[in-house]
Amino acid sequence: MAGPVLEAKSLTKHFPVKRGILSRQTAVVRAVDDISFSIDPGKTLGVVGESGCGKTTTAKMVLLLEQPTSGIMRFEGQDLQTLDGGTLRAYRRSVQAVFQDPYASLNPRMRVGSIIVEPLVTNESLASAEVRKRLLRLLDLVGLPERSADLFPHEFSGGQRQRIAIARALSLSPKVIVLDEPVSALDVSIRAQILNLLRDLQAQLGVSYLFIAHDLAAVAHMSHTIAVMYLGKIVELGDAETVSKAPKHPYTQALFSAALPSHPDERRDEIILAGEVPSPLAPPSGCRFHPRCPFALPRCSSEEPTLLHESGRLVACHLYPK
Amino acid sequence: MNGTTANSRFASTVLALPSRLAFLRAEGFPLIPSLILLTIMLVAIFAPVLAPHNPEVGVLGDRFRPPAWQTNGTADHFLGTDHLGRDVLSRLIFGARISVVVGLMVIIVAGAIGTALGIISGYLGRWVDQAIMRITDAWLAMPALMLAIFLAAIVGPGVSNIIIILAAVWWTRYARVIRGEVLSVRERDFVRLAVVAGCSKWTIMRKHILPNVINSAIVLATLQLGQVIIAEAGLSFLGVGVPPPLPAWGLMLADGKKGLMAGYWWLTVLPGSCIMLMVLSANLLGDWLRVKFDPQLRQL
Amino acid sequence: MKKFILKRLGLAAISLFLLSLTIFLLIRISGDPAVLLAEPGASAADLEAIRNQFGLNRPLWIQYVSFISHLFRADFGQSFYYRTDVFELYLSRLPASLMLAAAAMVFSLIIGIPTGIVAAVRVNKWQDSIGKIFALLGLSMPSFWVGLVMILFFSVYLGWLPSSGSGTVLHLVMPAIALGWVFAAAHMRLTRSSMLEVLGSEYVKLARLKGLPEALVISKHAFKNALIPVLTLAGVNLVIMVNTAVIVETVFAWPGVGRLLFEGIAFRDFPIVQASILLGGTMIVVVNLVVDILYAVIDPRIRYEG
Amino acid sequence: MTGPLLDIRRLSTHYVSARGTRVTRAVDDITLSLDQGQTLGIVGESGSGKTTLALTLLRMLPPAARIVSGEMLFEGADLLKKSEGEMRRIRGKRIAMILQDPMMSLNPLFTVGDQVAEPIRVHEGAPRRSAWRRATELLKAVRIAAPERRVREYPHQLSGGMRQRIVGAIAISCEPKILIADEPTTSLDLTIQAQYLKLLRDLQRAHNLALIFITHNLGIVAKMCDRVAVMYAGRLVEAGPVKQIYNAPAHPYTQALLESIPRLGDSRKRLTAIDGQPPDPSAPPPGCAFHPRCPKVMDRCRVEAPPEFRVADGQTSRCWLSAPASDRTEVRA
Repeated sequence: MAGPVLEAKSLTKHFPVKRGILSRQTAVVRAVDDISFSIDPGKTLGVVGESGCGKTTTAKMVLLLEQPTSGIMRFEGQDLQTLDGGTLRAYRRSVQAVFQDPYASLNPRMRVGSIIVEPLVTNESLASAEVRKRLLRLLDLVGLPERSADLFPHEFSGGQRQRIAIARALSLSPKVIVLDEPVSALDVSIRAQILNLLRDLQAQLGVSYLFIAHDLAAVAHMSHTIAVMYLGKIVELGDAETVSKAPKHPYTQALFSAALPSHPDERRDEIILAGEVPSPLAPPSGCRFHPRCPFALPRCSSEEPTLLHESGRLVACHLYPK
Repeated sequence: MNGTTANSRFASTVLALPSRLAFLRAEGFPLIPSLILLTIMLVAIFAPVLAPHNPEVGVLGDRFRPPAWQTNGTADHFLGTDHLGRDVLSRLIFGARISVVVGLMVIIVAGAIGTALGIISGYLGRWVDQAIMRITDAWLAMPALMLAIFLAAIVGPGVSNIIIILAAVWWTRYARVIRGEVLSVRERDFVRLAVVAGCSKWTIMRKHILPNVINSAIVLATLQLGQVIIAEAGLSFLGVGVPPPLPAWGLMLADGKKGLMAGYWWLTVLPGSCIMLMVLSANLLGDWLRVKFDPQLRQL
Repeated sequence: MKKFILKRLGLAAISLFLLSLTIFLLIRISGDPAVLLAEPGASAADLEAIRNQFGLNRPLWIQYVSFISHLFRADFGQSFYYRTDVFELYLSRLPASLMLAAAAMVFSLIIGIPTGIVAAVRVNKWQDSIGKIFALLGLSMPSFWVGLVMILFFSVYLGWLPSSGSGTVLHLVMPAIALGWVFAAAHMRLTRSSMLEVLGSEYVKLARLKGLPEALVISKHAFKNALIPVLTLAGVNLVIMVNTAVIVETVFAWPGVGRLLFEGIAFRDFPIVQASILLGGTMIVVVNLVVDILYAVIDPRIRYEG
Repeated sequence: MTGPLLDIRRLSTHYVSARGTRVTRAVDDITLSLDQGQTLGIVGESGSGKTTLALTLLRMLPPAARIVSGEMLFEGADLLKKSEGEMRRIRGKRIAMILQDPMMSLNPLFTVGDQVAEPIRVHEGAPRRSAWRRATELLKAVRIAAPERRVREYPHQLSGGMRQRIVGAIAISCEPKILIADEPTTSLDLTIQAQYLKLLRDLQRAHNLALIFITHNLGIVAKMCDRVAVMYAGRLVEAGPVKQIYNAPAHPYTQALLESIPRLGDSRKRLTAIDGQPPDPSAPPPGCAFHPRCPKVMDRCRVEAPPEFRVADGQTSRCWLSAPASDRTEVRA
């Protein structure tokens, strides 16, 4: 059996905070703190969490837009740190992205055709006829008409733009696509179109997704595995069905109870968390969730829990094992 | 067969023409100011043909002659003569050349330098940005006009000097504004995606940043055109700009002072009106472009 | 707040350093500095003496250190023409310029702010159109030309106001209007645009949703917020006025620092030119600093950012 | 009291372009009613006209908008017939509204206390001191810790969640009858959203408020509302009790919308997507505006816009499929 296509071990990102005239480093934002995960070929890892939990920073590290402070990333078993320039470029080609805002992710001054083939033209020297052929195939793949290629982005609606962004991400036939909130800026009636398209493309092309969203139902719907993050830490990681049907970590439970129902008769235990997410500048000691946790134990404020196996998933909580 | 294709191509070109020129009928297009600017340009180009007299040579016997419609005015000097008997109309016509050349050259040179520095500073960030912006700040801390006076005082007057001086002073505004624009464009996702696609910094600046800030540069240039013309007139008026006997409008105003207390209004009113007309037209056009291109630039 | 002021002081110091360096280098790269530093018509021997005096043969950085140390002692040299200390000369001319600038500023604010507010509140109505025309005309007429036309009209034809000089309030009227005219237009435009921005803000919407009378919405919620950028600009403009008053002061023979600079140019009196630029630039940096700090006092958000 | 608290009848609001050539029917012939203490959800996508409807209620429309027809009876009196001065005394006092972006709706230059006390002082003429005392109590009511200290602070000193609550405090400061909330939680995190929704519900119960929730999120409607009105291209396509509509949506748009949302629990089942794009509000399709995307489109839908039909008790639908067959009766032709 083939191993994971992408693997992260103890990935950490600290941002220095500079203040004062001499720009002395006075603090660090612990955006992502020692997280590990892996994505299998053709599968989807969903990452959920609220703002400031580090999910976007994680995406940026995977996309090499941010240099990790420490930790290891392996691509198809090879350590990225030890890769030379050529293989690194191969990694770049294999990992593409679709972002949240379809209005910001397409250059308004370029024609749609050039936008879609830009990664292709940048990385491979192809004859223009071949580029055109691939362009048409990509447009067909995402369900856009041929003539779209000669238009500018402003002539498209949000949903169509997201299709363009997906076509662009697919142009290099990548192994992994990072999807950072790909539907949350879209109209409700369009979201299902895009989610279905993404699922169809995965089935057809065998591409892996790193799916980042705050919409739990969408993540549960799209993912094979779910990682729940809180203040830079993964608090629960496991099979999508297992985690979403019976969450174990108190934060995951609160998050799922806060998710909006799809039917008025759907009643969940209402767990209303007190307070707001603390600043990652000064995360709480011990378990970072303990000041808001309804089940906090004395040791939670001093001892940091590690991810341990519990009922078929990994949970970082002192409540387990029972 | 060929004929019909050619015909249809011709037809489609002709049919496309109205849509190409549709902006002329767009809401609020400043048609009259644009025509005025166009006329001034044409006058500047065809000055030797249009001017009835040599602008730099006067007849002393014809000093301070009023415009044709006043008593003592002659049809030969339709807009009168100055203190050296030079024809005011001819000087105004040739003066347009200086304003147009200085104005355009300054905004082009300053715009190119400032836009380039603004893009580099804004996109590369870090110490490059710090260095460029500190220099820009210090440069901005010196009032434009005074710096120009200082430079003019040490290098001496002359048309090319005045262009260099004003460009040296004016690039800072482009650098500031364009850098600000770049900072916001840089944070847009398409720039991040270009990095993910493997584009080089140079490609990103050229293909992704520049086309998205060029409109601001054009708007700024149009709005600065008027200010540059006023600055050039002011420097010439002070005697540190265009050297006499060249017929610059600012210089004409300085000469006009000699007849001011005697009430020779045409020497003061006419060159100033030319400056105002040109600057006003440029401002109106610039305002329209600003609103059309980007409502966020309202505070330029 | 302390941190904030310290940071701004540091930035101001950098600006001043670059300003002095620029002036210093410009003098040295634009030709033979000795010719500039010597009186017009100096002999070869005089030039040699100047070179020795300023150490023009020594390395650049030593020259710069000596240049700076002179500046720190407020030693800008002797005027060739007036035969007095340039710094004292400058100080003696400054009050006249400040008075002119203050009068022009008051004029520009009295005209600019109310018209800007009216134009914003009545946006796209006839009041706004008139305001726009006024502002565009203001920005399109060179101040010295406005001065000349006023002299022609009010002094020569009507004989109401003195055409030049200083001494009475009447002497101040025309220079102040000529100088303030363009700033009135600038202040009007900025008041209008910043007022429009504030009027479209969520908190003004909420103020209206609270059921406040429109007059209170405008005078309390919109006005104070909209005024911040206008006052910032006015502060910066005050210094620019002192400095760009060169031409207006020349037109009206107003005895300020602008006219001093003009005399310096006319008489090839280089120490005066150099001192005017350096002191003018310093004033801009200092006033920018003061404006930044005042800005922080008005707007509580900046105070705590540090 | 007889009759509903708020009764909107055949209300239309249009936007007219600067040259008067283009007319956008942002709110088109809408009939709705709301009782005291009830919660009404108005759902729609961007451009469906839901925010315009809310602004019409308060007569706070931008200059390009015109209320062209209809009645808005609030406690029996038509709001459209009131003078601007009378309207002003209703805004903030009888009908309050929370805006889309509560983070931006506090004036940065004034203290929290000043801004909370403001409506009390204006509407009730209360002196400064007692208005501030009320403001402190209101902060306590929206569960802000140390209200005595917070009233003297500026908005930027408070966290986002606290600012949210303060906007809520301002809205209830004069004990209004109706509170309109325009997408109040779109920018919030899930756990904060849950807090805020609970706060709104508590305030509603405490003050017997009628609540109008404007949202694009069907989940919020399911959680919070008694009645729902679904808008599409300026028209009310379906309205009725929430449970009834979620159990048996009559309009194909409502049906499709409910099916297109992923549900927690039945994961990885393929979603039913709605084809096509939402219409351009300035140029909606002829006939029924939903017909180009409707899976059950008929010839009649392309030419003739359906009127409102009653499909069940208190439930109406603007769809030809709901046209009277046997027991269904047409409300209006």
